[in-house]
Amino acid sequence: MIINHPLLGPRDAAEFVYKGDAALIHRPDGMAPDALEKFIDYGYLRDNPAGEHRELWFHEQGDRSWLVVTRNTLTHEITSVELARDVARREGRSK
Amino acid sequence: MTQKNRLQGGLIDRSRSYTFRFDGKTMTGHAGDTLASALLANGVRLMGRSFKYHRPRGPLTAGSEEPNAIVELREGARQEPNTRATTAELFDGLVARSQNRWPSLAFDALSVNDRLSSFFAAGFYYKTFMWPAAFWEKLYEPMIRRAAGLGSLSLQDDPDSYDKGFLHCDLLITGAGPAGLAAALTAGEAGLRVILADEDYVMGGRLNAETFSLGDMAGHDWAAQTVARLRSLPNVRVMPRTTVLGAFDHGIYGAVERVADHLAVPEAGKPRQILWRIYTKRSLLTAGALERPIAFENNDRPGIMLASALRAYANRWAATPAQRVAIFTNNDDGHRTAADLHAKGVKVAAVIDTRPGQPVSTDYEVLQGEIIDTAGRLGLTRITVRLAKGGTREIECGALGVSGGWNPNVSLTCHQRGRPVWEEGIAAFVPGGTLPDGMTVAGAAQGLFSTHAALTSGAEAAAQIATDLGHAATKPDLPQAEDAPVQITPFWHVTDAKRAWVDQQNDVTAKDVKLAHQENFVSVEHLKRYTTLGMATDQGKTSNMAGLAIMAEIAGKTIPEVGTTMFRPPYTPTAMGVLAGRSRGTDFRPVRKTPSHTWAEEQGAVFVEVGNWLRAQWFPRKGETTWRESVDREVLQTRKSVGICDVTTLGKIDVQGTDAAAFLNRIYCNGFAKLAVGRTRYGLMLREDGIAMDDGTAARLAEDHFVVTTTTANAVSVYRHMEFVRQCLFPDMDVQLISTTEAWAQFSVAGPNARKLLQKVVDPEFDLSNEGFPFMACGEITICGGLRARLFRISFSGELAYEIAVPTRYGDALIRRLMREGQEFDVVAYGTEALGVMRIEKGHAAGNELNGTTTALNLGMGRMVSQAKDSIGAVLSRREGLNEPVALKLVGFKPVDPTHKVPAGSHLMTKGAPVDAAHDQGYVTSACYSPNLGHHIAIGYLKSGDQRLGEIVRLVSPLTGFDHDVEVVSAHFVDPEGERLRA
Amino acid sequence: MRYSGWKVIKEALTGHRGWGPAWRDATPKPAYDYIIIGGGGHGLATAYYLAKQFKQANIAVLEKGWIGGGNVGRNTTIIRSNYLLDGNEPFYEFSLKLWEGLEQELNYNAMVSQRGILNLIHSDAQRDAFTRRGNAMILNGADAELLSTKQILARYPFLNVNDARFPIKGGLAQHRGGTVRHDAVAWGYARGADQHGVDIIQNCEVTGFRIENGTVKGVETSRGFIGAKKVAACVAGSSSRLMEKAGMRLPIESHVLQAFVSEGLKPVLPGVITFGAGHFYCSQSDKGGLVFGGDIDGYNSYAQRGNLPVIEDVAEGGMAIFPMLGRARLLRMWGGIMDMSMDGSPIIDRTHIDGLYFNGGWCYGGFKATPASGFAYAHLLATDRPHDTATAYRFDRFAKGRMIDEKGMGNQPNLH
Amino acid sequence: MHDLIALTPLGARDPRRDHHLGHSLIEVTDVALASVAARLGREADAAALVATVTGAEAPAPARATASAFWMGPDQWMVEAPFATHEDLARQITAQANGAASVTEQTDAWCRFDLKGDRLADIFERLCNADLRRFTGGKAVRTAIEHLGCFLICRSPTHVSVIGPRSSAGSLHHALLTAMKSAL
Repeated sequence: MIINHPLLGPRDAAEFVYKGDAALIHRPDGMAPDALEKFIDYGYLRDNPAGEHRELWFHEQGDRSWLVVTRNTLTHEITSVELARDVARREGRSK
Repeated sequence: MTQKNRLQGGLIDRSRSYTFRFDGKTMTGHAGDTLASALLANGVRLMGRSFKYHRPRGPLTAGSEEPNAIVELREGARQEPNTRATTAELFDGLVARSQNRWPSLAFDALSVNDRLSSFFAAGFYYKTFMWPAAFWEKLYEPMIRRAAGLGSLSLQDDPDSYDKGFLHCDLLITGAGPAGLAAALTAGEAGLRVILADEDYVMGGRLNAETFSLGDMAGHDWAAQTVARLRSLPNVRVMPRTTVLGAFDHGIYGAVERVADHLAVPEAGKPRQILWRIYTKRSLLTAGALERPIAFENNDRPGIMLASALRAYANRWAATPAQRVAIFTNNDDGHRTAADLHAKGVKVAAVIDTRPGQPVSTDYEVLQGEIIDTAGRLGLTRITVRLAKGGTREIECGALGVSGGWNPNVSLTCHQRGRPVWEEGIAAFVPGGTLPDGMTVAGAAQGLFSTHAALTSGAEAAAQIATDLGHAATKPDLPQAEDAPVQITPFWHVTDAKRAWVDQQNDVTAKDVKLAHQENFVSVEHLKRYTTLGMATDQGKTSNMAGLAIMAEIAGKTIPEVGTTMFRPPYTPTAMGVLAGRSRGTDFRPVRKTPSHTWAEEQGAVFVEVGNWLRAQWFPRKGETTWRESVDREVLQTRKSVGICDVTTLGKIDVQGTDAAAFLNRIYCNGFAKLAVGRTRYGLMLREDGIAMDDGTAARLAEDHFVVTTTTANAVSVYRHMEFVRQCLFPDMDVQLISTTEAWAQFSVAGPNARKLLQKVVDPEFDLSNEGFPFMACGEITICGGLRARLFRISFSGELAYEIAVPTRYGDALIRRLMREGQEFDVVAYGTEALGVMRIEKGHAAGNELNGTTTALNLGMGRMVSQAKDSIGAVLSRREGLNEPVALKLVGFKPVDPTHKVPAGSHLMTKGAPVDAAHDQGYVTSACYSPNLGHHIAIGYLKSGDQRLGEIVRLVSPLTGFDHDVEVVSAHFVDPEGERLRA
Repeated sequence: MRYSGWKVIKEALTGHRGWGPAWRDATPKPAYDYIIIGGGGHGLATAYYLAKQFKQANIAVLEKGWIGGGNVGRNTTIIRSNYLLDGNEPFYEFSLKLWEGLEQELNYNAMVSQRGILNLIHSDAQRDAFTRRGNAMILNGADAELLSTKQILARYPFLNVNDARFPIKGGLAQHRGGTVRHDAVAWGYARGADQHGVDIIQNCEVTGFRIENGTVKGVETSRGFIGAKKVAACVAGSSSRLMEKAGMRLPIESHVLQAFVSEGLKPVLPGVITFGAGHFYCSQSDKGGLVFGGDIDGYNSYAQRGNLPVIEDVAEGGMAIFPMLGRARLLRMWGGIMDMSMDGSPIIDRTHIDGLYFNGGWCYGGFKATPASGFAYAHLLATDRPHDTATAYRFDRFAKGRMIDEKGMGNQPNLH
Repeated sequence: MHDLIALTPLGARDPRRDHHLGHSLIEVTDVALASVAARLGREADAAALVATVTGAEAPAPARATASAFWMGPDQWMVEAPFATHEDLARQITAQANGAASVTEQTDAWCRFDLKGDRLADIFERLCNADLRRFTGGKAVRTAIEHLGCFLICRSPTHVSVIGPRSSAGSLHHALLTAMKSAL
């Protein structure tokens, strides 16, 4: 596969390491009262769609960026690639 | 042996004669021959035996779709089983043997299977070999295994080397027939970066096998001229002998270039083959079409082949299987073969056409009818024709060309699960469904069978692609070419044949297809799996269609209703060697060497693989006969005086930024916010699921600067994890990470004299006293008169110990210096074994304990998991299953009988309780002989171990026949109070 | 129809006219007591044991395509019970015992071949881990033997000991492990189930569940609604897609695992062998093809195909231990979709919906589990209690922190 | 000044030099390296810092200047003569005033320079970088025989391969093998 890196252009997916569903960005608050319940869902349940899937790839043999890749799991077609850091910020993560 | 069936003309180079051997017989052929064409020219039709019935077989085709003529090529370590004689390029001295026969090709003992064939019908083995039960494995299966299989491997290491490479282009064209050449010309002149690949060693495809002309020149001349033109274009890469084996995601294609298969041996330093990964924006499939046979009684005798093959052997290779031939066809193409052979002076006994009203030729007889039987045990001698007008006729002939129509070569279009669709007009499947990204198909591969259509469709497709990619394309002026329409009446098999072969290599007959239907194996996939139709080395290129058609006929459905033909990568079988490339032997994976490697080698160190690292395991000295002697000495001397160990392999991650401390607070389950500058702290990292991931130390060199260490094994994964936390979870933390593992050579200097030794190399302005540089202190220093270095007072061995780091290039010099300066203390270098012994004596967890299923609680560090902050893994570590009252706890073990070992991997059982899984109490993770205690010791996990100190438990290892009592003790065997490391 | 030596001979002499269908193509009835979704190995085995062992009736197996078309028809045919953890080992050993009696049980020769499986050891730490595992196997009543390099070379003389990057330091063998003719397993169970009255319905895709106040009433299919008292999902590879129709999210990701077969060769590999320092395992089929595989591609996928990097990685592993494989040719490659679970272990359990049951999450261990999975699932369906060997395969083990993590890789499916 | 003798990544006193058919493969050890990573919110200052110390604008993604190349988002590797900049990281930190995290990288890497007219023929057997399209100033990180390496295209006839120092031997072997195979 080829991942069109937002900064580097098309790169062979072999340079990347896959992690999984981009929902992993949304780590629950560990200090919240319902933290355990939230973390069980976060840690173990996946949508695992047959179709469009937002997922995390790490450019380990490249620039060490984590990317959010939107890829169709039936055709492997990739429709969008973003820096995970930008996505995380946009979706409300900070520090 | 003379080339008695060599004809005039052809594209072979008669000025170069090659001698070769087949089954011990020496013969001669010419440059340009394949093994098959040379054998035919020499009068050899019998080239192999079929898989199941060991039927005598000759070539069915003249290409890579060949099911029958497969041989063992070359000798010794280069022996190559299952090689198609029809594609094996002849070279001087070539040696080949027929395979899957004994004792000889002409007389094969196992051809008895053929006479017993009625017992071996499709799927027979599922119904038998079951009585008595034990006999299957003892008798039947070994028998079957011996009989099965085709060629044999030499069992010697492959002496040749293979390369892998990467190519980039705008357009990959697969197949250099008329369509491919016209396309390459168009795209090349439009300025596209073009790769033109063809599996053949001469480009031109069918043009080299036909007699008709393009414009005013012979087809093969036009091909040669066009190839020459293409080679002159800098933006076109012409790749003959290159098979595109697979279409993968996003325009990545795999291709194998056979660099040296036409040579006796590859040139020195050069590969035999190259696996190319081709990255292309677009691709054009112009792989042509494959003729298909007709199934009839005994249609598999040597001498019976596809009409197009018969024609190709005559026109391109000037060879014929016999001087008297016949043709069996259901379409016009068969007549073209007859005409060409006649023109070559081969006697055409008759053309049998299944269709009515065929023109009578003046040169040979044309009959309407069907072939209902053939004769000739090792080669065709006679055919029997059932005439349409009634009656039968026997015709003497040594070869028969069969033409059942053409199948577009759609293989590559199926590699991403694209399903071909039926086209009635040519009675064949054409590319359909989802084609691989950016693939276009042209020419015969698309079902456009005339040369004219091939040329124009190729050029048009290329022009369109060029335009799509923003290049101005002008169609090249293409020569005039034949444009005959396809005239075909589908005819798949002669009915009521007893044994009509559909899949010749796997011996699947029309009857087997019927039987499959009768037993409800109707779906195409069931048919293939039950009868093995299309599962042979040709992937059914010449057999799938007929099987499908016969099934449709029986099921009373149309062909597309029954299913379609699918193909998987690779297009043709591909050598394992080329898929592995250079990654074999010692080059399988890169080697990582420590800074002291050269020095350690000089000391005669024994090395061990730790991941990709090579680490010194121990340093044998003269007179030491066992590894234990060396390791014991290294341990005792370190604890007695001082020892040095290269610990560079531990991961080092530079963590900087104003939020560095806050970041580490997230990463580690224990607190780091309050760690003072100049101090180091042990840290335990959890995975988000609450299981221990890794441990190490973090040294605070400045308010905003830490150096984190990881275990050797987890250096990469921990860095990846930290980047995930930084970029994805806390993107607004001001923290920057970079690995410095290899930038610093790091040595552990351990033992009572460690300080004294270091004081001899550390520059005097740095105070190493216990007060000035206490346990867990860290700092940047200089040594040996100004070399920048880092010093950490941390201890894995439990001794007064330091880790000193210098720029890697000075690592070698530093260890030499330390060893020299240490002579007065009898300093020793110690390896990973002694390191292991000392850490077990101290009860420190390492890889064996951090096995991915253990928690902080198991490690006895439960209280380290801070409840006051939100660190990775803290929450899920609180689940009930990870906090059982009777949890495994890390404890130590010592043998009740001091002479016994305490082997790792053994399981713990309560005394008096049964020894079985239900009563399993835990297991030993790490064990060693402790020279300090004079007996073996171990650490491991025991249920509620921390409350069972002093208990005698039973340690069993039925696997290795071990069963002895051990005492549960604290894991801290040596200096439990830790006075030494604070000294 | 019973297969016997006499029958085989009689048919051979009479043109095979007497062979009947291996199973009937049934048309769906309006309702069943049990509907098993998925005509793969596990589904057919479940139906077989449910009818034969647990004497249940009125059972249908619904298959969206053709039976045996999933992973039972696209795997590397290996059976073994060399597991470490108590949650797994008894189950897989139970499965191996069922394999051992399969031919006689089914009167169908699935060619169970206990040629032995060998895991190569390349480091001391690996030996410690394999020793612990071997002991766990024996303590669970399975067989295991620790072999020296010398013993291994006696059986595999062409292993690379000259210039190996990771020298072989021994191996853990299970002699009762081996291979089975995979397609025949599906056909054998289908035939057996059919003979016990099970309706096998092909080309019948489940498009939805009918659930009324927390209880399942039946399934909507491409061939209309079919009522059922109990509905058993058994579609590993597509589990998430199916259960999503019941509103469930699973601790599962779908990944593609590629497998490969070489051209037919005269016998070279006596048993199954696994490379301990790379991704490669291999055996040789009775037909002569070398059947081998390695790691999963590693990204979520429902496409039954993979990519080049894994193919190359597997070939590298093969050449690393068997440099004599260089001139053997890879004939065909294919991909299967794995239910990769969050701890690498399967799930056989009830769901929160009454009457709806689930079997999945087999990762790439599904084939060897076929008999036990069918048996245990049938037990759960018939008695509503988990089978003794499958008590750990529950949904709630993740919430409770009782993962069954053989590899210790944690909650990341593609690492298991 | 200290008296410790340095070894090259290949483990010798002096750099390794290989020549084959008009192409050279030279081990380079006289260049100091330091990574400069921008502090949060100080990206522009960090780029300016790189510009100051290298005398050229901080390189864009996948680009290199005479003495710096891009490593990752807001992160650069600065190159300088080892003789005068053995302590490069400290020197840059001194000028950074909190705009960047600077880390010594000199000995984390080994470097091999290949020179000749047919470099593309060699590199197409090593990695997926499309060298035929490279002009001077291109810098990519990719894998060569399982090793993560930087490829710095100084000019079409001069490429530096910067790889992990501990695997210098394996990397050198791969490069030399490819030279002999491709040329």
